[in-house]
Amino acid sequence: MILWSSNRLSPSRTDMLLRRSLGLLTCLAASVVVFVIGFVLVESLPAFSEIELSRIISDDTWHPADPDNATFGLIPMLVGSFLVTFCALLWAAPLGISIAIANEFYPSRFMSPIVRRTTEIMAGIPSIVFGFWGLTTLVPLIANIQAPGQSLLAGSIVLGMMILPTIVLTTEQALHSLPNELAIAAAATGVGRFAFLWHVALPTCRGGILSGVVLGLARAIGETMAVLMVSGNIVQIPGSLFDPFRTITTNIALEMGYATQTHRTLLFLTAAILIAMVVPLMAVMQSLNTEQSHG
Amino acid sequence: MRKIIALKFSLFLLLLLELSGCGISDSAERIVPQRLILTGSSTVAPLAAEIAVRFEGQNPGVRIDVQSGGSSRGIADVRSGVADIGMASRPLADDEQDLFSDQIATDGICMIVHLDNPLISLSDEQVKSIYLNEVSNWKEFGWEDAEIVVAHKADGRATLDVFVKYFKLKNPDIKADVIVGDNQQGLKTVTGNRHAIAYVSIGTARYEVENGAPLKLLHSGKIAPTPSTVASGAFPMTRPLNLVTKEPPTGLAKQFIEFAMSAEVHDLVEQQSFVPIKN
Amino acid sequence: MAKRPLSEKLDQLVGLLVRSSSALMVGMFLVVTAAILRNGLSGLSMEFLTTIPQDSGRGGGIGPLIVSTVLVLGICLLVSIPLGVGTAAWLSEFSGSRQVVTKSIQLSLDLLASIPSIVFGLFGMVVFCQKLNFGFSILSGGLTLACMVLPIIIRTVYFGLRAVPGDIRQAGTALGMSQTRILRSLIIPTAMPAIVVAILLGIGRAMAETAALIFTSGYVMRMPESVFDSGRVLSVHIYDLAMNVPGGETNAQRTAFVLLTSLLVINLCASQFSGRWLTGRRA
Amino acid sequence: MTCDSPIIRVNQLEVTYGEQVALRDLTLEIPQRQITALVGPSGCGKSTFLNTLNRLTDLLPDCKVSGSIQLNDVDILSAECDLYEIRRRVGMVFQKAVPFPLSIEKNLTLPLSEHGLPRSEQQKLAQQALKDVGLWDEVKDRLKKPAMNLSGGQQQRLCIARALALNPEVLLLDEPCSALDPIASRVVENLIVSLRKRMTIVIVTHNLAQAKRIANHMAIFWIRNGAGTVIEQGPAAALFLNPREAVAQEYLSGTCG
Repeated sequence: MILWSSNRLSPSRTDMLLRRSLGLLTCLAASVVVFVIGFVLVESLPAFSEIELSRIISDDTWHPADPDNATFGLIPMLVGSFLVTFCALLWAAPLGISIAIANEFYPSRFMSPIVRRTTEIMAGIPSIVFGFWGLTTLVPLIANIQAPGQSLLAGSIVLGMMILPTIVLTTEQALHSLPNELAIAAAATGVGRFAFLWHVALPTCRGGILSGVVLGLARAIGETMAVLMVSGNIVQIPGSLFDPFRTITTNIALEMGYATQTHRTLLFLTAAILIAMVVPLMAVMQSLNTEQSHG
Repeated sequence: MRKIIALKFSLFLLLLLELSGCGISDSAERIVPQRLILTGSSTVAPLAAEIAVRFEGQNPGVRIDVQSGGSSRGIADVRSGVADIGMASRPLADDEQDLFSDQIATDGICMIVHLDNPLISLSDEQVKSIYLNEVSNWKEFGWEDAEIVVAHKADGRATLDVFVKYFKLKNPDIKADVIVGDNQQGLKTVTGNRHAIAYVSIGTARYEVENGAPLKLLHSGKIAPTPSTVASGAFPMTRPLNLVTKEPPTGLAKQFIEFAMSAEVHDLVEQQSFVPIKN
Repeated sequence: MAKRPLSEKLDQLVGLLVRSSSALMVGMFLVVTAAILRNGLSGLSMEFLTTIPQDSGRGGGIGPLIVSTVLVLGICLLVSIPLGVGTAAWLSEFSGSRQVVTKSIQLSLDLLASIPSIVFGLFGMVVFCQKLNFGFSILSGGLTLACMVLPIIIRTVYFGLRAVPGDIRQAGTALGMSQTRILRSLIIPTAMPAIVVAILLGIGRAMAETAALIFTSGYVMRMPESVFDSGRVLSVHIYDLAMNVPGGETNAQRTAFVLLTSLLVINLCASQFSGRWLTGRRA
Repeated sequence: MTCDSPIIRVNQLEVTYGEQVALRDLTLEIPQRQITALVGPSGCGKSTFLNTLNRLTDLLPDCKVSGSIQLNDVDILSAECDLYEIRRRVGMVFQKAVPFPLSIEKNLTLPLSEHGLPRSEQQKLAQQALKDVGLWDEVKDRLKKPAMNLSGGQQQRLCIARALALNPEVLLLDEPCSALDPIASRVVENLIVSLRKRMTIVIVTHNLAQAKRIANHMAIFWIRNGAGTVIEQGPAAALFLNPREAVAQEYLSGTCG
């Protein structure tokens, strides 16, 4: 690989200038994240002095703006975020992986191109469209079974559909990267397609498949608008699939318009918690990717 | 090399501070007197928008943008300077007395249900029992066996404040199924769900009913929810619709607020089923 | 050998299972888009695209919203493209052997890419709207989006630049050309497909965004007169019609149709465009 | 050992990549307006040597060069020398043809404009260079077409033309024919011979027959003590007839290397 060495090859002033200005742009771009995270942290710091921080765990409701009896329990929202993500993954991950398997190992001349195209288009559908469909079609359907319709079930169906293409595409990529020789060698020794898939392909691509699932997980946790439209936004720990709930992302979206003082600080703290939840996921994914590229 | 990078970085930080400084000083020039931004109560927003259109018609070159988001947002935006005028569908609270408000109309709050619902009226006790989840099935009101879907407003909404104050409820005690934001979202929830119940602005609800939304406004006991009962004070749950400013209004803001309070817009107020202020 | 029939049966069963998963997904896709397609196709007209919305969006068209969307995208790209291409160029051409610096910059970009959009909304609202006093405006919205799409653009352009063969840098240097000239006349043009793809990906991400825009560019439905005006973009319009406007579904579906079609066209353009660049009309 | 009028004098050259020593103790003289062939087995530093002659080694992050290389009276390796000037005076053509992804004409004019020639001059020089390499008649109707569409031999000649347009004193060729078919290879070879009158040519080749055909002067590279160096140099004909070193003899007769 040929690189410009930094200190020897630049007698020309324009080169110097270009390198400096590009370097400056790079600093600017790299610092955006510092600004965003730093800003969220700085704005959430006063929370430590304004309230006893343990109250976010010990309070069981969220009424931060109540003048007489404010409560700051974030647990219901955290549980809501966790549950809806979990339920979405519960069906979207197996489905996504089997679709990728179908594309790679059980291709059909008629279906496969359609499925591929559909996956690509679905990956590009804005979350608001899923939310809109959920609100106008899915919620009334669920309401027919059990009111109110805005529920954990609706949220996890909508979220699952949103992360499905991500899982399919990543898994397919992982399966596709298997060397062809492996399949030929397996066939030559009389190993059947399913046996190859089960004993060779899936274990070998574990890292890639997992990183697809983690990617979907990160996206699901961060999703806001689609969930906001179908979740009912009640602050409570949902007792069943048909109960409404609120996630930490929708909590920010619902309240950031008017929150002041401690309430506002706490929303920033929520955002900080959200970031703190996503960062380890990213680290996990990176380690999975390195594992994959090495093995 | 790393030192140089650190240097660049700090230079950049300085630059950004500089920029933000410029931004602030620029903004003073940016807010030319010909523009007004109103944010806040979703009850006031449609009325304010209508008044704005007429005001713009009379004052060419003026542009007035109206956005909803709730009374508390209106007040927060006026405080932060993002909005010139805040809209609030409630009186100013104790900790908001530093602001200035002008009432442009009066509105009531009533319960609404789906048009299919045979219910005509609810007493205060009945409303309370529904919102405290003591009664949870429409069967109890002589309708079909279906769970009541209780829609409740989000924190920071004026309608919620007026509602809990009137019924002497504590917000944390209320057991709801859906949290709604704007008035319109409350209406939409009820039109989309036969078994829902919500409380909304009378003006907004009547406007939607006239536009064909399958809704029904419930009487409060024996009193019908109409502008005339609100005007006469017979309807129990009423509240002022206010325009709020940080300082005593001046310039274009003053002009607009005076216009909004004048008799020139009473027809618009009535058209929205609100009650104009007559002196 | 006795196991053979069993394993074949298993294979067939799995095949059936995974293929029906595929069918299930295609079915879901159709269910989600059916209503949008039906109403979108029937109600779409030049008039809908150009007129102003009426009656809270129940009637009329989406003209001003399209203008707002284009303006927000314009601001977003105006900031993110130079910044993104510049950063990618530095990372690819000038970072030299400073592995630590390069790694940490890439880490920071990965981190930025993983931040949920609602956090950007919060950041944009307080920093651009309030602290920098741009108010709820197209400018605030565009800048917020620029922060969001930056990592996508940098990554795509970076891989494009890295894919330019080292031969070209070597040959250019051997001819005594300066780095500036090699970058401008040889590397950037060669990597143009990647830059175009980066722009299109950025547009795709930005157009689909709602959460970061509601509290930054606001939702005034009127025709914006400058970038300091608030402007409602298409996705926010769909949200508002769906959540807050009884009887707004039909127009929400039409708007969604417009949004989906434009995203589809953008993707199509991307492949078309990069195809043409790659086969060489590059003089 | 010395030749009459050397244009390049290499003295005690050492090139290292990180820990690895690529060239050590290399001393060589390259005569003016002659073709010097650098031969020897793969991996003994011929291409590296060529790269040091116009400081392309600068592109490699951890490459260190010491010793001296005099081009007439300029020390190429000194920090003060004008790199852009050196690279204009010492042109280079690589094993694989590297046309820029631009039009044929732009391929030639881009470096010229970089060296500050006016536009009219650029076109004249470009045209002349194309004529010099015999490409003019083949491409004159499609100067605006992408250079990538040319055949392999044409591309290589275009690259030579691109180097010639700058009118260098020395032209370095790194196995210019090895990626070409025999016919194209012969065309390029004839071209190289015809250029001898105008400039000094240094060519790396694995093809001994080719070296025999075209070279006036020759240097044999070999690995000594884990690093590449020149073990023998002199007029080509004499060297072919009567090499001093045993390994050189074996190499030239094809029994080793």
